[in-house]
Amino acid sequence: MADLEELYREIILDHYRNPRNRGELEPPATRTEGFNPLCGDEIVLSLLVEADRIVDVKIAGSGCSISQSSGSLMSAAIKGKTVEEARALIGTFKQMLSLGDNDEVASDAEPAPINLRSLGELAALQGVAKFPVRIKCATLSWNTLAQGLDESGN
Amino acid sequence: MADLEELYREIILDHYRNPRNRGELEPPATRTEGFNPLCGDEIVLSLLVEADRIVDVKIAGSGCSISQSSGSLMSAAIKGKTVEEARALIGTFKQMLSLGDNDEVASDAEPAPINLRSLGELAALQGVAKFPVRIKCATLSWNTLAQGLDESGN
Amino acid sequence: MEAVSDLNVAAVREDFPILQQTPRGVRMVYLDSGASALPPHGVVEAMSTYQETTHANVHRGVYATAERATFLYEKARLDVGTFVSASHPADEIVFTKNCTEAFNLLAQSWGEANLGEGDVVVLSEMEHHANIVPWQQLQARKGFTIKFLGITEDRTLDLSNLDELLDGAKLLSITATSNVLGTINPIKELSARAHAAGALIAVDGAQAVPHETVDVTDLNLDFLAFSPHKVYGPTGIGVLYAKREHLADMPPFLGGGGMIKDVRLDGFLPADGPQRFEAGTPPIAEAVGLSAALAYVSSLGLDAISAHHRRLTSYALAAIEEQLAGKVTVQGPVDSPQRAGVLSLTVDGVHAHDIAQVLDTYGVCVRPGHHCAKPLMRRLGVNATARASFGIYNDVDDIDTMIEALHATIKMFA
Amino acid sequence: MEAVSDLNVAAVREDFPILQQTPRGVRMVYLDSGASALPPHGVVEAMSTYQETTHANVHRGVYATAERATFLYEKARLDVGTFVSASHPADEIVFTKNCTEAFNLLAQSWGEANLGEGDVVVLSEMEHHANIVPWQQLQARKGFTIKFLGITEDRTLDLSNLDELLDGAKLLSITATSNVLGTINPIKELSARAHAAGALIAVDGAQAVPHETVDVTDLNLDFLAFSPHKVYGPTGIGVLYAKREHLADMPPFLGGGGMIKDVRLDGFLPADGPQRFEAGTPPIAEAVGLSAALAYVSSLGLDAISAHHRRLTSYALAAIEEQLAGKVTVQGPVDSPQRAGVLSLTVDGVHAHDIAQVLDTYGVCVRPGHHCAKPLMRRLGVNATARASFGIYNDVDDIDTMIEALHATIKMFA
Ligand SMILES: Cc1ncc(COP(=O)(O)O)c(C=O)c1O
Ligand SMILES: Cc1ncc(COP(=O)(O)O)c(C=O)c1O
Repeated sequence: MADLEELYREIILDHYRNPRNRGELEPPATRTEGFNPLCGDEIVLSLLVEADRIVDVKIAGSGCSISQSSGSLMSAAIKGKTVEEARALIGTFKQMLSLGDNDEVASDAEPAPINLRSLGELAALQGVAKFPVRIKCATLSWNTLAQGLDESGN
Repeated sequence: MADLEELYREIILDHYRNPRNRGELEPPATRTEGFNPLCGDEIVLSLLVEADRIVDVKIAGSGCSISQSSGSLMSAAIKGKTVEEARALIGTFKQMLSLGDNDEVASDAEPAPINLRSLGELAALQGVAKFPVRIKCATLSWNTLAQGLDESGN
Repeated sequence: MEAVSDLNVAAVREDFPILQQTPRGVRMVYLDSGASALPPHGVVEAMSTYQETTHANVHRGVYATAERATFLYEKARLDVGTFVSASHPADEIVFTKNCTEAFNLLAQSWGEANLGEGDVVVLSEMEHHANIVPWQQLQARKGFTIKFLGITEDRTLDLSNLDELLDGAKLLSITATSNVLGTINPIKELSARAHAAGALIAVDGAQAVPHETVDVTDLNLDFLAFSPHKVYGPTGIGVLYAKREHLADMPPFLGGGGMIKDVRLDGFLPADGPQRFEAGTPPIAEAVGLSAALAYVSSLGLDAISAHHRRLTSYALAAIEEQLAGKVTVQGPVDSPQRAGVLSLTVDGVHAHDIAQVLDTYGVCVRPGHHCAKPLMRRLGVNATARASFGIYNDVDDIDTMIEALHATIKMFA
Repeated sequence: MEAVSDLNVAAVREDFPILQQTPRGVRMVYLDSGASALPPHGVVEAMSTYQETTHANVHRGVYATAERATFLYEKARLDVGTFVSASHPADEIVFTKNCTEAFNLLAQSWGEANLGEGDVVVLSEMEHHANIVPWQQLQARKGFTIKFLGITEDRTLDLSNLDELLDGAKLLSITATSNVLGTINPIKELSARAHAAGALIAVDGAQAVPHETVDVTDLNLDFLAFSPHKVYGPTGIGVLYAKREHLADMPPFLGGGGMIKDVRLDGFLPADGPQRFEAGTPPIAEAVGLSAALAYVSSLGLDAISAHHRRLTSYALAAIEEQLAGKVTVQGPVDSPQRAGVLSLTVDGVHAHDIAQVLDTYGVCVRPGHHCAKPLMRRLGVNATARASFGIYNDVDDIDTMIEALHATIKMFA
């Protein structure tokens, strides 16, 4: 049960119950859908990027506490950030979950030290690393973000 | 090795080495091909039926001693017989190998006594019953005969 | 509640060493037999004995072990045919790799030959993807119409427009038991009505075959597909039953060795019978395991198994109603005797994934997700459910543990 | 003859309890590994341990055993990818039901998307039906051209018109090793020449993977198919390697659960990666067995295995030449180092079936027939051969027994 409490930290339950930046944006914002085909979770990410900066972001969709809180935490973390900063954050977040860029489990090599402080509230999702099956829930919104940035030509 | 000698009786080896009625007939004789897809054996059966009687028969093809000798023995046995007699012989032959009409292994029920004498030289093939895999070799020409009689409208 | 069932669960549990595992430090409560049943020791042993004493490729060898392997493989076909009461057990059973491949075979062979522009295939809204996607794939190529039987508010099949849907249809392909709702469909009636309308009927028996007697002759089914791994058998093998007269007319599906009479550089001649549909080396050890599984299930008796599942289901439904009413919703018929041991649960404000995660810490194995029935999930208006499904090794203690864990889940997310 | 090989055959034989069987009352001489290799105890045990401690369906459960089963299944993918040196082992291996299904997948997915009127696929006359029939089936629907590389009098590939055949071809699909002749084809050269001509190359590794290192990166293969049950693994599973960039563009093959992102009543969205091609419950226990088999083979070392097979082959060829010249014909290259441990024998006036039958009474297991290579049999002008194929557990005693039994066969039919 100790692990379970690490998984379901209070911050996570809070973001799950009260998701931030909920909704969709109108064009010219871009709209990207993400699926987790295994459990049916869905994310709809609206991104408004202006001059290389994410000026607005909204998240819709449905799914488990991990996927939804991760989306909510992400939206709060990237709003106002430059595209470059957001991309860097994707990397750091995945590193926290011991994942490589393509979501392969990172090699046994000593992981590069990550600056958990730089992740802020996102660090609450660290407990997910112990639940391999849930890692896909935590990364759904982040993979959707990467796709959204690619598709919007950023 | 005792079983092996029962399988390869002298009559069988003789018909294998010196097949009777070898060759093909010209039309109006009918020509029917039989395959044993598992081992690649092939039989080409030419039948000339006149007034419900098999007036001529030839066998071509290639295969193992059992399939070829069975074909040779069959050709000798059916030549001159009526279609009805030939059909009856197919049944008796299969019965000898403990097979039903569709080549399913006959039920455990007491087999109807068969008149081995009525089979003549064909009885030499009885040893095949002990070699389940070879039964298909022995029946190839007989199934081709049944098909040939069907196709020629007999 | 019914009288104590005939099944001696304590004795049955002895046959499943896996139930002695305690990966979470507590008694393992396996409530996921609907996804895959655990294999009893006898099945595992039949397979390993085969592998360690007999293994050889089938159909082409004359030596002793090849002869024996061929015999065992063909015996499995007979055993399966007999288990579902096929009229010609040796000629009507095709081994596939799973239930899903059986539907693909049906679509790509029977469907390829029989469906075209203007034709209609009727499915239902409660189908598993295995009985939807293959038809959609074929449709993209052949352009026939797919129609769906709906479901009613009480989560049974909506038969009100059945005749209308069947009018002019060539096939009704439908599940005997919903893997999400537990609904047991009236297959005998559907079969009669499909035939009356001139359609054939194909049945998805994945959830029914492990739970009740499925007699293809009595039900007059044209096709039946099911999954051995849900009937306490191994993975790596599936079953398609097809009436002999249909098989005879169906063109080949996968091509390769074993399914041909002859191959030339410019074409091939397909084999007859079930062989035509079994290209390449078949699942031999798996067929041996399947024989053992069906023998095991028969030894327990399908009537006793059905009664046992009914008893567990009633007990679970009553417990949920008593202790968790208003908090836990059962997605499916709640007071029908026509109900299998499959309980799809949703909890307001708690996602199925989270339910399953908390239940896991209690050793309770349930499956969260859409259960490969996304159209049904949309119809139910839910994103996912946590599904508990019963097997012969479950007892009321298992259900009590699940209920306890559900209480904890609700507390955690309240 | 070469130095004693690195393989300690006596020790290896200990790993195969099945070799202790004496169905004909004599030592079992298993010379049919080309049809299916025997599984070592470690493979059988890995599967039964999985079944008795871990079994669950993969990919959809969060509970402990489901997580572990999923891990083991995906680990098998990695193990296979690593075994053939794929650049992206997790993303380039698709599990099928056998090698044959791998070719059907290739034809019906890659071929469906890429081949049409005017296109050319090049095969060879020494292909197994698995690499012929699926192309003929697709051809009937799409109308491309199939061309065949011939074979020379010394039973190697006739490369004299290769460039001509490859001109404008989209794919060269060819076996690495003939399952009848034992001929080892120059895959690296073929790969380079196919690519130079703008074609892709697919390789049938069914006979090569058990015998030598097949490195898809070094060989620059686009596709590779093989059969685990010929690599000392279980039945019920097959392998298709495909370069990631090809897989990404290939449309789905079989439809159902597990291969979708979404399903609606009016269509579906396929999943990405290998998943897209794995509809339904996969062969889970079989994947576990495959991992164990590859680990076993790696522990012996493929170089040691190749050397062992070469030694046995030379010994057998020499013995036949010495004792049976003029009576027994070896259908295949007789004095090439580029030769695998597959000996197809014919005896004038004695059919292969009869050879195998007599050999069986000596405990010698060889396979008679066309070996699913009818076009090649026609080319060789024979109806069938009796094929002896070697494995890691064979030794020279096995070959001596075979030679003795061949003498007896000839005597019987002379
Ligand atoms: C060269 C070759 N290709 C393909 C196959 C087909 O393998 P499987 O029967 O496992 O599908 C075989 C084995 O029979 C083979 O030897
Ligand atoms: C109703 C139903 N149909 C089909 C299937 C597919 O079975 P398999 O995954 O064995 O192909 C399942 C199991 O997931 C099922 O529950």
